[in-house]
Amino acid sequence: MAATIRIQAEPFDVAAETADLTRGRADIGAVVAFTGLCRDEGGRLAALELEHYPGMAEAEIARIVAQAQDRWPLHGLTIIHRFGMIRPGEEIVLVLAASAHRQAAFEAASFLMDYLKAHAPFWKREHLKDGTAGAWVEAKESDDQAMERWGR
Amino acid sequence: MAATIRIQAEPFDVAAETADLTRGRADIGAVVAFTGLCRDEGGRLAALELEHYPGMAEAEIARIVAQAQDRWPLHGLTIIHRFGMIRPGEEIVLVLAASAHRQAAFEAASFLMDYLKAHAPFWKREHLKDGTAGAWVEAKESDDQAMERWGR
Amino acid sequence: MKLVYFAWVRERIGRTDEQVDAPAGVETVADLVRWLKSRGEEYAYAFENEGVVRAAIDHVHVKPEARIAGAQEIAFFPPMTGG
Amino acid sequence: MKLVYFAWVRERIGRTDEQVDAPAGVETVADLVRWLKSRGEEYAYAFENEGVVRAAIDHVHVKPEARIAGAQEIAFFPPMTGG
Repeated sequence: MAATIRIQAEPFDVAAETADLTRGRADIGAVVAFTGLCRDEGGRLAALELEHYPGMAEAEIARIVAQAQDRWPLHGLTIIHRFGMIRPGEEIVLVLAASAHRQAAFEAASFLMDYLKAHAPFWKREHLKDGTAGAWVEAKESDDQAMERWGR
Repeated sequence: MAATIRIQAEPFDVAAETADLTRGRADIGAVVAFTGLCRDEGGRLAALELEHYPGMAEAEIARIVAQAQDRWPLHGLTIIHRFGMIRPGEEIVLVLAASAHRQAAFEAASFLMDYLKAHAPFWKREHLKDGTAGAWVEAKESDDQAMERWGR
Repeated sequence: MKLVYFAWVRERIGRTDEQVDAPAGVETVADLVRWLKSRGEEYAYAFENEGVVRAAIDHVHVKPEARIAGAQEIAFFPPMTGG
Repeated sequence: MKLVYFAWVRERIGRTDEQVDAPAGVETVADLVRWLKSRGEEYAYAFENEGVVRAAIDHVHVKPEARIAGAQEIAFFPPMTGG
């Protein structure tokens, strides 16, 4: 199965990534695309700054991708995670899952996002509209719980 | 909440539809895009022909959308369903769900697809590579079960 | 009232729609199906398996026991296979 | 071995990485944290709340009881908030 993993500062193009994943194939019946976007938190935020652990980020996402491939009959996966300064309305993360049927694509994309949130070595810091660097975003217990529902 | 529902013969542009849904907003943290594609069923199929019940298709999808709005805190929904002759690799259906958080967007998109499959008045007929019109696609019991897991 | 047919129900009956006046005593969708089956082989064929064909009254899914009084358009079709 | 720090762990310690030779008896990640806390206020601050800071050995998440023998790079960081 084709799997693309990229950690980059640049924006990504969902349509181009989807075309790359499905090009020349007639066995894909379902593509689920999850895009995570930067919110302005009610106008408070100027940007989110994303720090990551180079090397481990790629390795950890590859391990998560391998788990998804074990669990669902997938025809392709693409994961792109950005780092650096990201403004409200901009994309942070993309997960694309392609399968013959919708359930595998939905479940794999949802699983990958839950694992990325709780396991991939990225950290967000808020930059506020008043020009100050705000706090590091705290991990949510709900994100650990979301991951635990996948068991094992 | 903005909801777009279209029944059309023409292909759709996922990127343009996503841009329409998110433009000028900074409160959307998650967009889930489901694209359903025509498979060639191991090379057997030349096309799927989709028949629909004009008037009822729009009305039924509007009722399903209203249910999704009741259940999840959504910032926007787009549903486009094509009819007519659709070749392998082409898109059949698009569901876009936008929310502040990923779980609502994933669940709403999955719910909408399950309901579309089991409730929206569309019927597929196979056209085979040998030039003959094949059988009407039979409804799958698994699709009814998929819908029933949403309760009420 | 107007009856409309889709997919293989349409093909078996051999028409897309028709105007009918159901006789007295035809009060529910199930009554209407029973009456249609008495009208000819094509209808008997379309409705041969009890409970397979679905119905909608004025664009809303209904059960066989739904009453048809006041209906403008009643549709018959196989289980849906869209999406 | 090389130690690397991220996010507020990095900020509290005041450096991104360093080369250390842990004394004899420092065998697990928990031992290493205990030894680091003894080295100065900045480390004591970074690791002040038991069990909050996560660790990875050579790019793999590990628990406090993981043994550090043979490790090339040990990372300390807050709970992840990507995605």
